[in-house]
Amino acid sequence: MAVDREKLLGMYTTMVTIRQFEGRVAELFATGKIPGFVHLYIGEEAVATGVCAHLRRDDFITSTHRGHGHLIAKGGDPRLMMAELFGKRTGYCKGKGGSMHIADVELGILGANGIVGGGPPIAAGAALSARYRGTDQVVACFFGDGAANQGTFHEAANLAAIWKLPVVFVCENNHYGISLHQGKHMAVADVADRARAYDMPGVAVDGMDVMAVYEAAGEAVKRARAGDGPSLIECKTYRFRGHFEGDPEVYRSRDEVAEWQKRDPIATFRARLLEMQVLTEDKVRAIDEAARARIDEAVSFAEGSPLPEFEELFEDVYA
Amino acid sequence: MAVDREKLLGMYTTMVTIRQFEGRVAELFATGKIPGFVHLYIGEEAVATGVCAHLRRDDFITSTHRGHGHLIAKGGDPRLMMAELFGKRTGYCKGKGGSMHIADVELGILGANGIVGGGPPIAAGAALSARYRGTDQVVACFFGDGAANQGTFHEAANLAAIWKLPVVFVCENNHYGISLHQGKHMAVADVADRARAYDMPGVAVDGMDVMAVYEAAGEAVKRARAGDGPSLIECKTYRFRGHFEGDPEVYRSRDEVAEWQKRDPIATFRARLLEMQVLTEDKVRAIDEAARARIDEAVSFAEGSPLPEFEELFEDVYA
Amino acid sequence: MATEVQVRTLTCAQALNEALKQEMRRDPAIYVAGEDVARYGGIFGVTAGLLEEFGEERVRDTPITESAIIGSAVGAAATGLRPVVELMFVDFIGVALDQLFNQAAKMRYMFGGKARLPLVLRTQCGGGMSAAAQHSQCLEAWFMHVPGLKVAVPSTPYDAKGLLVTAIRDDNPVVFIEHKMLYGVEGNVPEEPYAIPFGQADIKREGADVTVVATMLMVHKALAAAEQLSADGISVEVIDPRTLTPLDEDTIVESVRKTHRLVIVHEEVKRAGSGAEIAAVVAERALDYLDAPVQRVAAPFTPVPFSPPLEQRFIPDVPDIVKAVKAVVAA
Amino acid sequence: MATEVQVRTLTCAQALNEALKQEMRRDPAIYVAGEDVARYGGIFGVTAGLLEEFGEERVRDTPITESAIIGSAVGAAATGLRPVVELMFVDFIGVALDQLFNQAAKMRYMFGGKARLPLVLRTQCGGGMSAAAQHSQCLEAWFMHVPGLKVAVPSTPYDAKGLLVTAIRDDNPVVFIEHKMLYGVEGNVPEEPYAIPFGQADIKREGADVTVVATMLMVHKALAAAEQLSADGISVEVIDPRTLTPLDEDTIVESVRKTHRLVIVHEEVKRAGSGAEIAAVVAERALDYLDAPVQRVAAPFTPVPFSPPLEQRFIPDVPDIVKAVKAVVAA
Ligand SMILES: Cc1ncc(C[n+]2csc(CCOP(=O)(O)OP(=O)(O)O)c2C)c(N)n1
Ligand SMILES: Cc1ncc(C[n+]2csc(CCOP(=O)(O)OP(=O)(O)O)c2C)c(N)n1
Ligand SMILES: [Mg+2]
Ligand SMILES: [Mg+2]
Repeated sequence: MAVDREKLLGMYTTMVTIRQFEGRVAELFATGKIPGFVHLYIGEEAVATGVCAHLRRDDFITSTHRGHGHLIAKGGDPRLMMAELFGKRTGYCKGKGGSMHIADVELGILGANGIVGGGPPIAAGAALSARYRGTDQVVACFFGDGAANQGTFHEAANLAAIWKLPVVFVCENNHYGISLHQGKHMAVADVADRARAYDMPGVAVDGMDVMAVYEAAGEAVKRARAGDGPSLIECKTYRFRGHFEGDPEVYRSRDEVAEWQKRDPIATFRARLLEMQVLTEDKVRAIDEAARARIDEAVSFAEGSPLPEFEELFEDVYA
Repeated sequence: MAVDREKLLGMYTTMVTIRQFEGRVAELFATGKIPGFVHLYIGEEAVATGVCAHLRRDDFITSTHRGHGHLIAKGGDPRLMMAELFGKRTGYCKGKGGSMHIADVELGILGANGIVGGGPPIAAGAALSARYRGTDQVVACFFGDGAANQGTFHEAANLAAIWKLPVVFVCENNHYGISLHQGKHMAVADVADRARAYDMPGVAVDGMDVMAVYEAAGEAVKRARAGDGPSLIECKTYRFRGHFEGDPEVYRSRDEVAEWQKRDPIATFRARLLEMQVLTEDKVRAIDEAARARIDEAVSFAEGSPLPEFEELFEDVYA
Repeated sequence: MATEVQVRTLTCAQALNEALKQEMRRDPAIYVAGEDVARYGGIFGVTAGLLEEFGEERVRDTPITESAIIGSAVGAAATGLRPVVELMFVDFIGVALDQLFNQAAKMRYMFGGKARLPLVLRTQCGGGMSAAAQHSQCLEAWFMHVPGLKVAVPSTPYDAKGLLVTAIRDDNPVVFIEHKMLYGVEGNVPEEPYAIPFGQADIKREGADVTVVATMLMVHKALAAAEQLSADGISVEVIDPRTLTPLDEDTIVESVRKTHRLVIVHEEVKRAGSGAEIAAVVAERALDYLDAPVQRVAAPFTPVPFSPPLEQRFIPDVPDIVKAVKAVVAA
Repeated sequence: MATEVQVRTLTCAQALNEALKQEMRRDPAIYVAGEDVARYGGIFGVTAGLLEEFGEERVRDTPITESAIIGSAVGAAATGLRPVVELMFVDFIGVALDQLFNQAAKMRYMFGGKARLPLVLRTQCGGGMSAAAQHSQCLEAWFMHVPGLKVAVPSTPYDAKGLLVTAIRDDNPVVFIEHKMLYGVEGNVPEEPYAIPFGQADIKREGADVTVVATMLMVHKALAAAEQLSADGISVEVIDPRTLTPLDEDTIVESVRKTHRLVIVHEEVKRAGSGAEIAAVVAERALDYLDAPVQRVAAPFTPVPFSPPLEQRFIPDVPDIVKAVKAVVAA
């Protein structure tokens, strides 16, 4: 697949931005500046990036508890994200949501979600809405390997299939639901095989390879946009950090982590782009620095922003 | 498959008993003697019969809102069933359950269920219990084509698969969930195909042919008993009556019903058994009459039984 | 020619059906979905004729997957539509509650006010048909406990229509609960659309001696009891909150300040039912006015039994209300 | 040698862990299942060491499928086992409530008394960790409204152990709710197993002027408030119901008859929370003894906010209790 340089650079930049954002969140969490639970996307950047590279501003995504990567890839503003993580009133949710509930409905981001399997039915509804309103918007629905066992995934996939809804179900198979390995939580090796239960196309791809994700997502998005219904893409990936920050990670070996780290999606993509001469070492540094500057700015913005006033507690319950 | 005469006669008798029981229930409902909702099994007798023919007394079943056939096939007592339908204190549930909740835990009948998809998780649990207690008991889990879309089916199938639980999932595909045809509620033609999503064997059989059901169930029960895990059997069948008694059936044509009635599972089986000389016309009449006598007795028992006293309302909430 | 106000007699089911049709004609963003709502017209006939008038895109039969029904309504509502979805029996909420209480109800708040969820979940409740423990419950207290939801509990055809219109026009998720034994109850219903504001209790009967707060089917039983009691010289005021969220506390409290006596009647089990909240509000806001202990007439703490004599005993009835009123009057 | 009663200091998490281990040693029919309960030892460490001691058959990591977790426990309990399953956060009940309230809770009744469901659903609730709207709720009122369930809400390590033992030995489904901010709280816990009967409130502090009924974390805040108030000469009695079903109405009513004043404190949102039921019971049974309106100190009617200052404001705190007590004393 021929992909133009701009697109490639854009994807690389997105991945670097996610990585840097998440790295900074880890630091800030460790120093106590970010409260609550945070689930980082480090290691999985290729998935959100490869999928969202096909999405328009007016397309939708539903996200998960591990949502920062999806948000950035869909065009979310790191400043508003960081402010939200800090619990500031300038954040995406005025400090009311936090990491697990960041949303930007204007940008089609229908929310991170604290409920495993919470997103798929909502994605089906957004897709129904797209069709009902006569648009060719599509919906990318991110969910984990663990979530693939939830009843809600099954119900949403079935609904999307019978109504031919423009949903791309993206299973981020990082092989674990918290501590439980995929081999112990499902009997199939490929979540993609579950697509047949709904008569939709299902494909498993290397989720550490952004181009592989990009290619598979391209097909699925095209199909959805054309009105031909949903697809399932399974991206085999790995989280380099614990389930959440603070996870003792008793359930996996350092060796296993190290093996996967060798396949770091950013390093691999960078090497490839260098080889293709889309990137140069200078450009790599420039992208790194620009990303760092963006994250720095996000952190300053967050740090400089006020906390919510307590009266705000009572606002936004009802429209 | 060679099946001995006794077994064949037993199955035929069971089917006739179910048919007669249900026919009588329809009459009694029409005259107002049976209150509430009743969902009849007429047309589907081959399914429960073919499956339960493999079950021992100490095996389990979970049933559905359309449960009378399962109960009779598992050895339930028509007298206690009929008394329950009448709301009498002598009924299986002392009149507290009614058609949708008849159970006989001693006989392994873990209850009809008013919740579509309510049974599969319970079946998985009973199967876990069988294994945990070191027995070779198996569980037959009956559910409809409509229920096959519920999240609970997906979750239970997944659990049974990973834990290799002795469950036989029996989908009674009568092609409708109330008014919605299968073609509109799922995108696959065969529910059996969903077995692959859990890496379990899945087979679709003619649910109007008790021998076909018997054969498929035999495999599945053997497998479960041997500790090799769950299976899915889809039985293509049809209900000859409305979804519940009183259903105007606006959603299907008389022709469609008539087509299926040509394949009446009892008539077909009878013809086959006559041909095989397992049955004679005399024996047919004798079985009919014996069944009728049994149902007559059940009705007399029910009619002659007392209603519960109102104080019983407060009993049986807690053990 | 002067406009005549058309007042006809309709059943609750017909009134609801009319509200749906009129609102759907008005606003193309409204669609209806649920099990057997299209071709069948709804298991109790409430959505009859919608498919014929509005077509398959706007009137959708769904698979039996309540999480997907409610969840898809959430996604649709957040992106510009106004879903009116049906949960066939409120008893089924257990398979789909997450999408209602964690998603629909909280989304706006969690997103910092940046979402609107104009979504109606129509559902049906109550005993009286020997439908047994999983098809006869009243569960309104659960919904009342969820910030972000509104909860409507109509008792008459007039209220049913006007409250459903309001529910559909509301920009928040509304749980709209219809009692199965009310579908056939008749009453006057204007033909033109009208909206009954949420949070306004209706005094269904004025009285001086005792305040009876009742909901849904129990409103009718309370009125029957009031009629009987008036023969004994006891004047009963019957208040129908009509919506439990928002709850018109003021009307209830004012009535109690007038009558000094409170009886609450509902079909939910008593323990932690909606009446507990009403009793608590009065104990907080009008304690000094109470001349007698509060009484709750409600179902006992058991599942709903199947057998008619047990079910009859389970559902609060006119004599129970009469007895409770007499008790508070005697106190 | 005389038997010495071993009294050690344990955290709630340790006390629960000990109860699980001791009961599992006693009865081989008990198994534990849930998300991350085995290898991980539970996300809050409550099931730590169980896998090592009891093995994979009795300590089971499950997929993230709460309906299957609870539903399989129902099937196992009905056929002779005694499952103790974990719902990681009570907030997740919405995806699995049906198996709890329509199956587990009603099975015995629907079957005419012919089933036993010895099943414990351990779960965890509450705010205080900035875990936001879907990981911080208190939902005990919902369970309290379900006939057939029992509901335990321990506040101390001592109660936690003794109530869990009782829950496990009970032949009915028990929802056992652990507050996340209590896991680390320490207290004296005897080493030998002991069972605290359900339905016996514990008077955590005796007092004469005001009755404060509080649950879980709020018991500690109420005690702190009582301590402060005693400096002002106000004597507060703090009652911890310990189980909401069965509810020890008598102890509460008696206390109110003595103090004539009632403040109820819980972390659930106020509207239709468990405190509504307690207020209603008192308004029914001890109205004449009340010298002041009942006060409920509870969370406001909003989802749980993420940002620490908002969350702090959301969760009822000592000053709120002090204020409420002073108000009823002044009334
Ligand atoms: C309904 C529900 N159950 C359990 C949890 C707790 N939980 C949060 S994340 C998680 C693991 C999810 O695994 P997966 O879907 O594979 O996503 P990953 O974390 O691996 O990205 C669990 C069990 C939850 N949030 N919601
Ligand atoms: C959770 C739930 N949703 C809806 C219903 C209402 N209902 C009862 S039976 C039924 C149809 C079930 O279809 P299927 O599973 O195919 O079984 P069949 O009736 O065809 O035997 C429906 C929708 C229910 N009882 N429970
Ligand atoms: Mg995962
Ligand atoms: Mg069917």
